[in-house]
Amino acid sequence: MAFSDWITDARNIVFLVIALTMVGGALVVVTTRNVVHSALTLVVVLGGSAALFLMLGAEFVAWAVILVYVGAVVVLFLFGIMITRAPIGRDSVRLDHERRWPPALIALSVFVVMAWSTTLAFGSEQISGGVIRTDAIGDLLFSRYVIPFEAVSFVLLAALIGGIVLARKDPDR
Amino acid sequence: MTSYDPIVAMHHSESQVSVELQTPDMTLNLGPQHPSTHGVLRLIAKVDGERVESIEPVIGYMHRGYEKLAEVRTYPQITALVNRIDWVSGFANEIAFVTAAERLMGLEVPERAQYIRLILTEMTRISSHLLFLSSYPLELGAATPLMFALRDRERLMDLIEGVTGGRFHPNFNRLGGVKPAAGGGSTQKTRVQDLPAGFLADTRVAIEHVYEVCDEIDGLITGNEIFHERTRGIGVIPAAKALEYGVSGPNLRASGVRFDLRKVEDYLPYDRFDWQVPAGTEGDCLDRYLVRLEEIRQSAGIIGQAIDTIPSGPLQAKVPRVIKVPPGEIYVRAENPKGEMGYHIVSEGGRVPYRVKIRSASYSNISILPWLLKGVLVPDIIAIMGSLDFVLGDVDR
Amino acid sequence: MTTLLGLLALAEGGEHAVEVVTDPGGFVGVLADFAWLIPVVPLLATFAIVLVGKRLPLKGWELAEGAIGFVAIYAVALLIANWVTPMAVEHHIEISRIGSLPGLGDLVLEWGWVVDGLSIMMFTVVGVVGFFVFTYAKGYMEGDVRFTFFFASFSLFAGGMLVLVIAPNLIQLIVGWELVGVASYLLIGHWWEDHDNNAAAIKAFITNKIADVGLFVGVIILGITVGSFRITDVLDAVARHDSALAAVAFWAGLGLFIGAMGKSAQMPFHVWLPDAMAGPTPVSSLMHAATMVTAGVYLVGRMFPLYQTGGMADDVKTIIILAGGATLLLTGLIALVQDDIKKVLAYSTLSQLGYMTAAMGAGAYTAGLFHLFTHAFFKGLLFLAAGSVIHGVHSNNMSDMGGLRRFMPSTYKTFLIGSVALAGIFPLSGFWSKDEILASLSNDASHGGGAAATLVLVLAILGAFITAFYMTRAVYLTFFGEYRGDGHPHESPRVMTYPLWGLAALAAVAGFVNIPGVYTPFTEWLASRIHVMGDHHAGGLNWALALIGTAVALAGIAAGTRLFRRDAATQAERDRFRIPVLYPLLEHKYYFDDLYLNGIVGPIKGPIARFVVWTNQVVIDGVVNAFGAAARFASGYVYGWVDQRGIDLAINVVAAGAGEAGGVVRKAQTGKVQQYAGALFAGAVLLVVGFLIFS
Amino acid sequence: MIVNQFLVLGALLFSIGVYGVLVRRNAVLVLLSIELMLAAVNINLVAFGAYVDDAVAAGQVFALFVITVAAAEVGIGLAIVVLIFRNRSSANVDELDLMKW
Amino acid sequence: MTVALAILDNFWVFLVIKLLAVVLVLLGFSLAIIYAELKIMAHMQARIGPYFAGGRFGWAQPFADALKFLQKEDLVPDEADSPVFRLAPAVSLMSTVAVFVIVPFSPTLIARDLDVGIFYALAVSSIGTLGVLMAGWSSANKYSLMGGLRAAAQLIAYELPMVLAVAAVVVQAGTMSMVGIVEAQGGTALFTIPGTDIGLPFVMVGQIVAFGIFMTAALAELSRIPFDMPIAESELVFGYLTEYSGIRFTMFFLAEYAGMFSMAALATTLFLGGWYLPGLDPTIFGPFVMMGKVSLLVFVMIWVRVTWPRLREDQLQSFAWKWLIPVSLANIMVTAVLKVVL
Repeated sequence: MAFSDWITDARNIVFLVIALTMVGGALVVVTTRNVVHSALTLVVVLGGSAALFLMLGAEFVAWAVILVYVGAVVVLFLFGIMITRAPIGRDSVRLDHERRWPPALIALSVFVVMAWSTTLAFGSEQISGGVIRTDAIGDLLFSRYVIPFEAVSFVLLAALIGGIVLARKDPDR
Repeated sequence: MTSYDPIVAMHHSESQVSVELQTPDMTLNLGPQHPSTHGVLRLIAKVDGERVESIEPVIGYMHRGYEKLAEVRTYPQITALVNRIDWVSGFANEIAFVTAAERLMGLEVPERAQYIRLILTEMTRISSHLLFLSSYPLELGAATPLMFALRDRERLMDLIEGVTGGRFHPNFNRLGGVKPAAGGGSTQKTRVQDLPAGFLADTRVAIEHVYEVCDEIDGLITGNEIFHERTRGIGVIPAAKALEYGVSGPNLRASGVRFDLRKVEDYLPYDRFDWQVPAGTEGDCLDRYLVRLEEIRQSAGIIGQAIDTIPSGPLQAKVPRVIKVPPGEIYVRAENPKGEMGYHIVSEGGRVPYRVKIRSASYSNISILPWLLKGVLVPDIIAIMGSLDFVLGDVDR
Repeated sequence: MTTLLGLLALAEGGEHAVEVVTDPGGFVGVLADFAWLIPVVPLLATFAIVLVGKRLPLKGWELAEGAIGFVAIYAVALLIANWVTPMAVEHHIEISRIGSLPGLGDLVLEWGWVVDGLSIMMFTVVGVVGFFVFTYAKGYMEGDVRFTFFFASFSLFAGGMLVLVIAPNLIQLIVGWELVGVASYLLIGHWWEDHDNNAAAIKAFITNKIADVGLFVGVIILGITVGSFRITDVLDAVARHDSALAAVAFWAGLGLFIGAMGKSAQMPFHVWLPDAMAGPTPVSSLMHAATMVTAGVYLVGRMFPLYQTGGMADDVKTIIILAGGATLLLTGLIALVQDDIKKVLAYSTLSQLGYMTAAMGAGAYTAGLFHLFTHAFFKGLLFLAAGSVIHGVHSNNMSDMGGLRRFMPSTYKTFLIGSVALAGIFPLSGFWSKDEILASLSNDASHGGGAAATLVLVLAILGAFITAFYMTRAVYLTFFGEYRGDGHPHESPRVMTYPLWGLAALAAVAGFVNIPGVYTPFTEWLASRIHVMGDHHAGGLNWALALIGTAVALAGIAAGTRLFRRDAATQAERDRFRIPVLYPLLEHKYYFDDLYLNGIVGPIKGPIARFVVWTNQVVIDGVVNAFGAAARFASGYVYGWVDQRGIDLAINVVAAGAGEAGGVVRKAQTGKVQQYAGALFAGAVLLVVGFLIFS
Repeated sequence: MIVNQFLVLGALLFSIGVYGVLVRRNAVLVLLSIELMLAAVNINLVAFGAYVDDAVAAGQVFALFVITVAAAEVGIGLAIVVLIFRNRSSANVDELDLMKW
Repeated sequence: MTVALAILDNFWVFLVIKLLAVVLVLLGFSLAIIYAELKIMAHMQARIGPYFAGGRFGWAQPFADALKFLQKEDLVPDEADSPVFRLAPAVSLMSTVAVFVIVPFSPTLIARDLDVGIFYALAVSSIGTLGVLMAGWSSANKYSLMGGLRAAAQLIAYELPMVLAVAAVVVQAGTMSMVGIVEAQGGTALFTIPGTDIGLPFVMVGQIVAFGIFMTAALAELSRIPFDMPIAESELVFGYLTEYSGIRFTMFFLAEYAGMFSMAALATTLFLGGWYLPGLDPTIFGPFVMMGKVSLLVFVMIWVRVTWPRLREDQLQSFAWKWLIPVSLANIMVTAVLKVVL
């Protein structure tokens, strides 16, 4: 499929805008000198992924990303950062390692390999999918995927307890 | 290294770990400009999260040097100084000072003047406590009692203004009595107009309103579960600790010490009336609040009895035109709304005192803060400071 | 009637299927639809007791009692309803599809409840006996440190047993099976401070587990062959002579029966039950006499169409009948020599379980379950009475008892009723059920059962004699003669004696529900099932065998009386009983435990040890010696030339090289996670690239 | 829309996350980069789900699982970081070399 | 005329009109609530309240306030992290405004009836936390930071019971669509008054517990008394808002009052039967009924503010975790069981 064909689809323009925003945000996340900025930019990336999910008809997942990631995970991050140390402005402490090229090389090769293999495998296959209604997902979660669902909820419970145990101060001390 | 004892080593390592396991402390400056410091008080708090590790009050932002100023003022001039010490209970500040001077001079204050002094003192007490009732809930987040309490405090302020001409700084006491109303002069005439017309009737109405507003605030705040949560068991001062730090007034009585200078000293004829000294049991913020609420009612009762039985007679004892206080030394204390207010006067016989030492209630009351605020949460700082009801003028002088 | 899904349907998406063969309709239909409450209520009670039990005024007992009382009332209501109109209703709720196995359809995880004559009979037994035992346990466990936990476990047992009984599919049955196993483990080891109790709990658990392997194998064979774990589907396949099933049915039937042998403590898996007496007596009464141990018999009954004559696995019946026959006689003999009153009853239980199993093996479905029914009452009663004695005497040993009938009249009378019922004396319940078993065995012997049936019939008659004999002995040693123990025995509180009387009443009259040829509602109860039973049940009362049985029992009583009547309890007198050969054999329980330890564990341990020793002594030492000799010869030569000149140099070079290399390689081990992660990703990339290139 | 555009975007985000994991010293930032990688995974899962378009909606369900597990991971991870910070007053990964030989 | 209609028929134009309507409605309601609060508080506190602005009853006071704020200098502290500081109020306001998209005023008067409406509302309103944290951190002020941290902790703690309370409603209604939820309270056989076809709102049939939890959590989400610890002026001066002035402060201010409206509207939709009132035709009277119910809830919020002191942060946390969450979980369980059994 030629690029000119591809770009004429309005959805693909929207996709391109979102994707560029996300990539830019992701680069900021891994390069910025400020921890809080990094966490806040992650919100942009996650918001972009939610928008993509909306494009793909996965409404429930999109809002779940907003609710869980933006509403809870990133807030938790910021909370953690601010409790430990909340530098305002440029951080005087070095946040990166000295040598950046080996990681960059590895990351680049990971990208090349993955993009290569997906292109090999899928070429220009069209997405056919329509909207999957939320109640269908609910039914699936409680029938076909009930055991993984329970397992995940158990993991979450364990994480909850673990987090409490780790982070609380021992009152005896 | 003599020998290796694993248990000792374990304890040792644990103690080291416990030292390490702390988030970094943050220094939080409360004040000097802060909504809840009642003036310019600065608290340097070291906090770990929201918990106070240590606290250090810094005072003196309002120091005006009254003790030094008093050394170059005549006695009548000094009364104008001292009623600015605790500015929400100006009249009461004057009482102990004039009583001290009168005692040095050997003056006998006429009964009617004593009654007027007593009525105005109690009104001042009520107005001071009403101010507490308005500001304390406000500091805990409830804004409405402020409006209610100030509304009825205003009636009392009007009455005080009607008698003395000043709302906050009456400067009404004279050595040997009180100042007669306009044109009265320093005479012994019996028919001089001393109290404004309708004062007694208006006072009755005002007292009724005081009772009402007490009941209103009682219903609004005292029974509130959140208020209890915030105040019960918070800032507990045990009686022994209170005595140790020289805490006085309602704060002392809230800790269960039923000590009231109005019962102990005889500077005004309180013994002629029927009233109780309220006291708390726990010494926490709730008790301090409740004690003040009850004191308002008791004071209103005293005023009611006083206006019923006020005698007629002269307003002032005979005093020389130029007031010179005989040489001597005296300490007189009185029950101010905030606590014990005392003046130590050293006279060398001149028109000015050689030295005046002011013992103010708030200064002693807040000296307990570093002990009291150790380990509480930041919101509790406000709850506890508010419950101590201090005024910075009274602290710094 | 709307579909009543129940709590379990909360796992949405499942289908709810009802199979009604005989629809009772109306209120009874509602009763059957809500029968899922029967196991759920005790299980909920378990949770509630664990959560809040300790804070309740009676420390959780009230919850347990309430739950079991509910079960009892519900079960009796169902029983009466079933009496009036026979019913058989099954509900299945799909919880999850496990996924499909290759070549087979979806295997579905289901939960359900079956309400038919068999399960209702079991509800009644569990509920009614359980109700009395729970009441009794209140008094018996008073003051125990883990009082609340005891009732939580007990409730868990009741729930598990009911889950087992109510199960319409084999998976749920296994869930219940294991729940009662866990409860049994917890309760046998209730006083775990004593190491022996702990060991007994572990022994019971492990013995059962070994037998459970058979159960699992059987269930898996059936489930995979039929493509469904529903018992109905399995039995349907049996009924339509499914050829795939026919090929494996014998092994499946055998596997299930091995599981049953474990739970019902048939020889050779019987060893755990006597040790299980380490648990508190109410536990012994309810679980290890009345209900749990009968689960095996129940399982055989539930799967009976598989075993019945003409069924696919009727070859297993021979094994069943022989196992039952062996158990009933041999364990009965052991009961003769036990001093511990609970052990006497435990071996008696084994023996009676042998009767039931033998009856099942003879194809006499009703007879076996009828004995289960009556046995539950009188053996439950006997254990409770024994517990009452133990409570009064503070000892398990009959040598510390004697003359207790004066101190404990209620206990004495009820124990006597139970003993007579167990011995099978007309007209108490044991008479009817035991006689039916004898009649069925005889029936089977004359209808193709062959020599096995005849042999077991003889064994059963012998067993009847032994039963009467050891019960007489127990009664005399316990209640007659002089008191030999310490302290002052006292009658138990009323909370314990009332259940005794209740059970005694039931033990006396329970037999009348199945008087052959006269009045047989019990047979009709059990007949109301989805699959018709080919019951080899003796039609009428076999007068001859009834007379023989009674005569034998009376003879046993007479013999016991003669031996133990007059101050029988002195040690010397009892020694008369020690038959030179048999006694040690019995005292050591046929050396079964020794056999297991030395015969099974030992042979595995022994050869390994011997092999190791042999290897060490012969092979290694020989090699070593040979090398030694050779080396000594060689070394002289080598030392001079090879070592000094060649090797030392080489070694030094290698060592230095290794040191250098170590220093280099060591730098890779930085301990820094990120470098490892980098290496990980780089490696993954290389792998993928390699894969893409070379494929 | 073609599938591959989502997959390539996912790959790009994933490798940026890999870079972040490898290059960042601060443990919190490492965790953030891991979140980035998980987000990329989610995009792939949902895209596959839309591509396959079957009734089982496995892509979306798995994305939900990933979100949940990510939440759990952040909870634990941050707790550990806070603990490390309390112990060592530093949240730098390269100072944590307790695994070193 | 036809051209105008054609333009209106266009999806995008209609969407823009809808969104504009939402924003205008939002602004109007927020100002109305601000005025209502001024007056109601004043009368409850034995005062008169705004009196002069606008000539009668001080109706123009909110506008006057807004104007005053707008013309004030927009200060950014020197030490502050400027971009974050500037962005924070927008994030905060955006999250509350976005909720309005799914607030239904009548069966047809709704900007967009999403399939997962209430879930969307919860997700979007949770972004507000982020704005608060950004404001608190970027101000470079210890009071602001503490306020921001308190706000974040509090919002997280109350998000859970709120979501759980809503979950119970969703279970009972069987849908997450806002219109669907209202209709579940209106027309189905499950909740009608016997003998009529008049529906009962949820709160009368069992979700009263969830309603209480939701309102409590809403007050906490909005940081209103008794949960206004993040801005507690007697402790933290003005919390995370300390350094804000001018238009940015106005945005936060507006966000709070818009939030009041949106929370009240959500509560009305979820529990009070939305546009339904027995005997009134929803298509005509729906918006008015809805507004009446919303006003009632807003009035209750103001009333609470006038009456109660504020809690302490740790008391709030333990209240949320030890009471509200278990109770709401139990509520879900009871609802689910009843839903299945009935």
